[in-house]
Amino acid sequence: MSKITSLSDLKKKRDEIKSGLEIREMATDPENHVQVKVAMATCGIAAGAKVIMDFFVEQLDRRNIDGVVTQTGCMGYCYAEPTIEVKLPGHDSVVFGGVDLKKADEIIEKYIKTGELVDGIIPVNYETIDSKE
Amino acid sequence: MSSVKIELRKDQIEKIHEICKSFNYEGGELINVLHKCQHEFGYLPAEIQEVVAEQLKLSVAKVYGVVTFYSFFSMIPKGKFPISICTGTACYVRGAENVLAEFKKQLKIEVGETSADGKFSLSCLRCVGACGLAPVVLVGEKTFGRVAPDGVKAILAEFEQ
Amino acid sequence: MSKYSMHLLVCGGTGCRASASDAIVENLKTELEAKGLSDTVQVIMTGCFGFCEKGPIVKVSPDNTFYVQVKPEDARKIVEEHVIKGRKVRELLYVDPKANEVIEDSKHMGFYKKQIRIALRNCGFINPEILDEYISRDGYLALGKALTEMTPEEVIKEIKASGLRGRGGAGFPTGLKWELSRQSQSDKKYVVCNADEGDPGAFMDRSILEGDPHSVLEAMAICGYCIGADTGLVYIRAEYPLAIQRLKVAISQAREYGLLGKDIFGTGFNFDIELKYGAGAFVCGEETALIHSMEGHRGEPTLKPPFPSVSGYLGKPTNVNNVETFANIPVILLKGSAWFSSIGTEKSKGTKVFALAGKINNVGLIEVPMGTTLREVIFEIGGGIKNGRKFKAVQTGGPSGGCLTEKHLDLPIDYESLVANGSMMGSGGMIVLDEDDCMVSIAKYFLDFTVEESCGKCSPCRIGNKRLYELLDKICKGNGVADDLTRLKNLGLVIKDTSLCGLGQSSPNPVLSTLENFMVEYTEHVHDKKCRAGECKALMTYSILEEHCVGCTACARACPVGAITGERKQLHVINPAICIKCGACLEKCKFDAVIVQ
Amino acid sequence: MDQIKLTIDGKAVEVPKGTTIYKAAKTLGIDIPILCYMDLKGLNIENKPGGCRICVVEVEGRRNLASSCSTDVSEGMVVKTSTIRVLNARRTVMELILSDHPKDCLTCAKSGKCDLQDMAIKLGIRNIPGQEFAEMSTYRLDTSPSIIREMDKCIMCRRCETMCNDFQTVGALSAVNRGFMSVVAPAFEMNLEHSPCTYCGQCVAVCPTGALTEVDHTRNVIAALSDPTKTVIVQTAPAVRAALGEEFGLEPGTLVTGKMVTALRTLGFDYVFDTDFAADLTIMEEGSELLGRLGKFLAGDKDVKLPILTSCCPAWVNFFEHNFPDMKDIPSTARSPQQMFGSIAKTYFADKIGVKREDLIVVSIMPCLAKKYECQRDEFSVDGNPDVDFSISTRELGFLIKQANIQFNGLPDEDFDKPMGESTGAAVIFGTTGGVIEAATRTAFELHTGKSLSNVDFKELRGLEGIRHATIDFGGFPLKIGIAHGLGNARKLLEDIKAGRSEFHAIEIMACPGGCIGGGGQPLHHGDSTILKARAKAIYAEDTSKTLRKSHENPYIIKLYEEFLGKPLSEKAHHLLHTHYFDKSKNTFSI
Repeated sequence: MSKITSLSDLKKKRDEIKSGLEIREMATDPENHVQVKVAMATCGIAAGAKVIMDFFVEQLDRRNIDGVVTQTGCMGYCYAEPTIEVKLPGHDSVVFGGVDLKKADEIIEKYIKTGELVDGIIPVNYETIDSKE
Repeated sequence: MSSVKIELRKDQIEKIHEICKSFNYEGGELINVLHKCQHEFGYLPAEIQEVVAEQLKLSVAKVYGVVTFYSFFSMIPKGKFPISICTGTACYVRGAENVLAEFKKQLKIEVGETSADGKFSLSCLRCVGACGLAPVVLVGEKTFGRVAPDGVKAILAEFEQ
Repeated sequence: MSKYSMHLLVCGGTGCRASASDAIVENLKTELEAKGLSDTVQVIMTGCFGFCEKGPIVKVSPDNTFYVQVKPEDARKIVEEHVIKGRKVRELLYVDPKANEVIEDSKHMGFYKKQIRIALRNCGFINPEILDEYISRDGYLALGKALTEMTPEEVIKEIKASGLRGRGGAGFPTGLKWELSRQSQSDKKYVVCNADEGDPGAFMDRSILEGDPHSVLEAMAICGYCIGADTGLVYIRAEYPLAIQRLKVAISQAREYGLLGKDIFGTGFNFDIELKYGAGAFVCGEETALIHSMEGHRGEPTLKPPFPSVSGYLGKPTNVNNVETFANIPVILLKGSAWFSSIGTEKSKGTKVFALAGKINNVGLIEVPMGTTLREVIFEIGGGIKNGRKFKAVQTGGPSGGCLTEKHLDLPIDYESLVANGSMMGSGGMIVLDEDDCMVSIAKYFLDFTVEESCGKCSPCRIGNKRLYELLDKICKGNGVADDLTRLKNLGLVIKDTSLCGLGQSSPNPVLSTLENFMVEYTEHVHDKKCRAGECKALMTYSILEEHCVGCTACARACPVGAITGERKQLHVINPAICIKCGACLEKCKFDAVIVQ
Repeated sequence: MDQIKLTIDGKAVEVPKGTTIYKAAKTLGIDIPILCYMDLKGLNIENKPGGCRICVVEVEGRRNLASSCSTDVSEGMVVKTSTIRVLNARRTVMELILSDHPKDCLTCAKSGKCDLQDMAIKLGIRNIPGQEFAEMSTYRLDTSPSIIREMDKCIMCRRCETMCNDFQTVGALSAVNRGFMSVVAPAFEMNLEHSPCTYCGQCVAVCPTGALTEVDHTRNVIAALSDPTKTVIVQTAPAVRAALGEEFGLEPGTLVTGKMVTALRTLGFDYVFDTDFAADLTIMEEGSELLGRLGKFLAGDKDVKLPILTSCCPAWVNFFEHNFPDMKDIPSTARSPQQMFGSIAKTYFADKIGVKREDLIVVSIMPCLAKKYECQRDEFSVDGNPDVDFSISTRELGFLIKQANIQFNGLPDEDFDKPMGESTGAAVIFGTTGGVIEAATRTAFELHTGKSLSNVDFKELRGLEGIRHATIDFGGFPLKIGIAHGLGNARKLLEDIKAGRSEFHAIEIMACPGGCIGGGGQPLHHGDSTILKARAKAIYAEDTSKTLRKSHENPYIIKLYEEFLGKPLSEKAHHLLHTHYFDKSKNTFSI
């Protein structure tokens, strides 16, 4: 990793990462490139998020789905842990709550593979700072 | 305080010396040193506190004063499976007290004690931050959520073998 | 890819479910089936929309139509009109109460402006262990801007103008604190992040550290630049292993990138951060106690002044802010103080993160603009009370706070309004209580906490809180007398008035606020020996209903003290003089004949 | 210095910046009640935890009441010290403190001298509401050779902790536990005996309640006096005569030597002797030791141990045995005056009067609690019979005299018995800091130079400064002397010696503030350091009034050497008057 030694360095780095992320998003097979984020804060882990994350990593690979599984912090839906966010290319991301292994399998099979929604969606109910202008 | 005297082995004393050294023998690092020692030995018996005091050039009374001030430090060895019941407000209003009472009843020990066979010890903690799962019980690293008193037996059974 | 072109999202939150969302789903499916649309339109049960007041909710995707107060019989209309003809069912649309306007696209609903994520902006978005993801969301840009384009005075001016106040408790203006720390002359200064979240039932700070550690590190560096410090210390609870691990990762990554360390952004500014561990003492949330703890002492507070900004860690000027306060800083510098101060109320700017818990459907971490009402938080975002029970009170501010009741529901939440009503912001714990919660017992619970957490240094807190607890215990056990209520109040007021630090000065709040708002429950306990919530066992009487008792003798055999008499197949009777109210008979009776009053 | 103007109870006052409200009010004659606060002026000891909250006052514009002992004044401040709000708060807080305090005042060792009792009277407390439901914190009673800790009576004023840690740097005590169960205790709440406690008794001297008191030996003394088979003799330490009067309402600094002798005789002691006699003997031995080491040093002996440290303070001896065992060959080997007295009494004097050792009971009256421990040390007994049987404090003597219904203030003055009641002015000043080394200087100078001193007052060695030093011209040789009182100050000098930074040839160390006049067994000073100064003045006055002011001129000492000991540092002297020290650094819980 190279050091960031000036503000313009940082901005350059930011822009690189951003475009890099976009490249990742528009991967070789954009139709099937899926992003799964698992909320891995203490509450999520306590509710079993680690198992779910491992499951997605393994199963996306096994089921030949071009996807990236990452961890993230608390999404705020403690009542519905474990929580995951799935972003299909060209779609708004969708949050699923109370994800157990059965639900995870259903999410892969139905939502990720066919775009068919499954029960357990958590409607997003907040604004981000970017939307608040 | 515990009345059982233990004899520290030479390598154990050396380990404490090593920990103190890693903090440059600074008295101000006492709490960090105690954390490391408790992590290493599981608890902080008088003998460990004396070595720490000597190494950091603090009075033993002061070290003991610090150990007894912070609830995280324990002078009693924990059980093989330490049970912690969250008694944070969210768990309290969802019935943590009854769950705690059931654990006491099943294990026949009070909070802060270890069962005779050394298997379980019981403690309370304030909020693990899994309020969505309230009431929450931790056994070792494992978290149990939405625990009801009648579920206590099953939890213990899981660790009984 | 999807075979469905349209989705009907039916709220399956507890509140909506209670008002028949199951039937709505059923009817929608039947209607679609009948029209042969079940292959193109999917009906989905979702989690709570957080708009339970107007439930049940049906949302149509992709056009974002939001139907409220939908009845099962409305299913046909929705399918026939909206799904088939593409015309919205106007009478089911949400009408904005202020503008009296029908809202067609839910994106324009005020409801979605109820939560704004500033401090939590990256939580749940980025991978906290990858610095690049933070940078991609303008991470460390604020630090860069401060170091290269602004003087420390300008940064402080900006923070002051934003109106940001400390999120850890009393709400001291952050900019002013920085200014005071800057003004102190010293060869060495420290920036301390208070991450010793000790409030039982609050986990905002932990979530931020676990989800977005860099925002705190960045803000600490900015603070260091402003006050002239080159060392930052995070005082974090040892009980937060994950947060500690993520902080460690974040610090080492920031060092690798040169965002911490020497000569940051080539400006000659040096700043690095170390961790100090707490060890389980609530009082260490108090600045002076925290500093003593960091120095390796017992975490006992000392009198202020001198304030830490003059004499703090190792006697050097020290600026202490909590996690959430720091998490706000980078955004303020990037988006400007005017933007920040446009959110919130006159004296309390920006947002506040709350850990919403207790008898509420949507336990969770929320962030709302200052000035949001308790009703909005509890009934909309929080999804209302669990199991359809009745709301009784909400406890804010943890052991230092108080209980607010029905009449406070429309109170806009800010520092001043909470204090004026006998509670406080505290760190942001918000525990919702329902009719099954006994308010005397709740006060007792918090006092039990304070008694355990009092450091013991000053007599009002050390002994006074113990006495408060004993009085409450006495009342809960049915031994209270009228005089005890007067004593509770006087004792509470004196403890507040005379205690050395903030812990003691606020510890009687749970008692005083419940006395104020739930006096009737206290008098019931004292005079009528009754606990309406049924929580105080000693005040319960057990009896057997003649019409239900079959004389099976199960209760009599279960009774450990022989308080139950009765022949086989005859009515059994409980002798209240012997009964110890253990509840064994209640558990054993298969005929619901044992009742508790 | 900046002046601050403020108003207290409607009166304007101007005080220097940094003054507390409590002190500012004092300048107006307003005495705000205090309990935990203690300020020993001139000794640099201030206990200011702001913990008891009795001294709270109303400050305009503040949300809460402020503790006046620890809140500095600010410009334009408006303070009210006795509004209804303040009085109610003060009273309620006092009731709280008392609700966790035993009510056995009638039989408490501190009854009548208790700050807490005084405050209860002052605030007119008549009952404790809710006492019947109030749990009290209880702790195990700890009895050591010198000190009793009855911590049920502790009010967490932390004065003892301040003395033990900040002033004495002994570190035997610390606040332990948290909240309601917090208390000041040794490590692991063990007994003091298993701690590095030196028994200096400074914790006892400042304790505002009956939590810390001396072990009462007056019953043993009464039993001995009433046993017809025993000959009971008593020795009184120099500092006792300058303070005992306070127990009977006399002004601090009133010398009561003669009345004390009469009272002791009235109590039934067969011989009333003076520890001062043994102090003169100490000077002979210790002075000779100094000259011996100095001689070797001047002869170029590199291995000679210098500086020599005085060894008459038993708390100091305990201190270096615990903390500096590697330096235990530096202090003088001379026993303390108390022990020299006992040793001579049970040999030389017992022979003289033809009483068997077992039938002679030696009682000492000491300003000190460590003396109780010292006389119980194994090395100071012969076949299990101690050289000094019982050591009682000045306070205990006060109790004895009151118990015997002796009207102390009206007593005539009488003289000590001979031979062990004769002493010089040099011995008297043992009672105050700097006195031992001044006495030693008087004798050593004359023995070393062979010249007679025209002026025996070495004023440069006197005062209350914690660490003092002076250079005395010893016939061309500049003798460098150091003095420390308070073990924290002693520690500094010892660290210097250890690091090879010390230039001194001789150092006097006393454990207590002001020396023995401020001992742990003296009448309570209740935080007023002017009392210590008055006692010191009285000591120097007695010295001046004596005809003989150099130890080596004491005729009975000369006689003792002629008849019994031979000469200083003789084999017999070594056997009876010298001791050796132990490594007690490991004398704790386990290691």
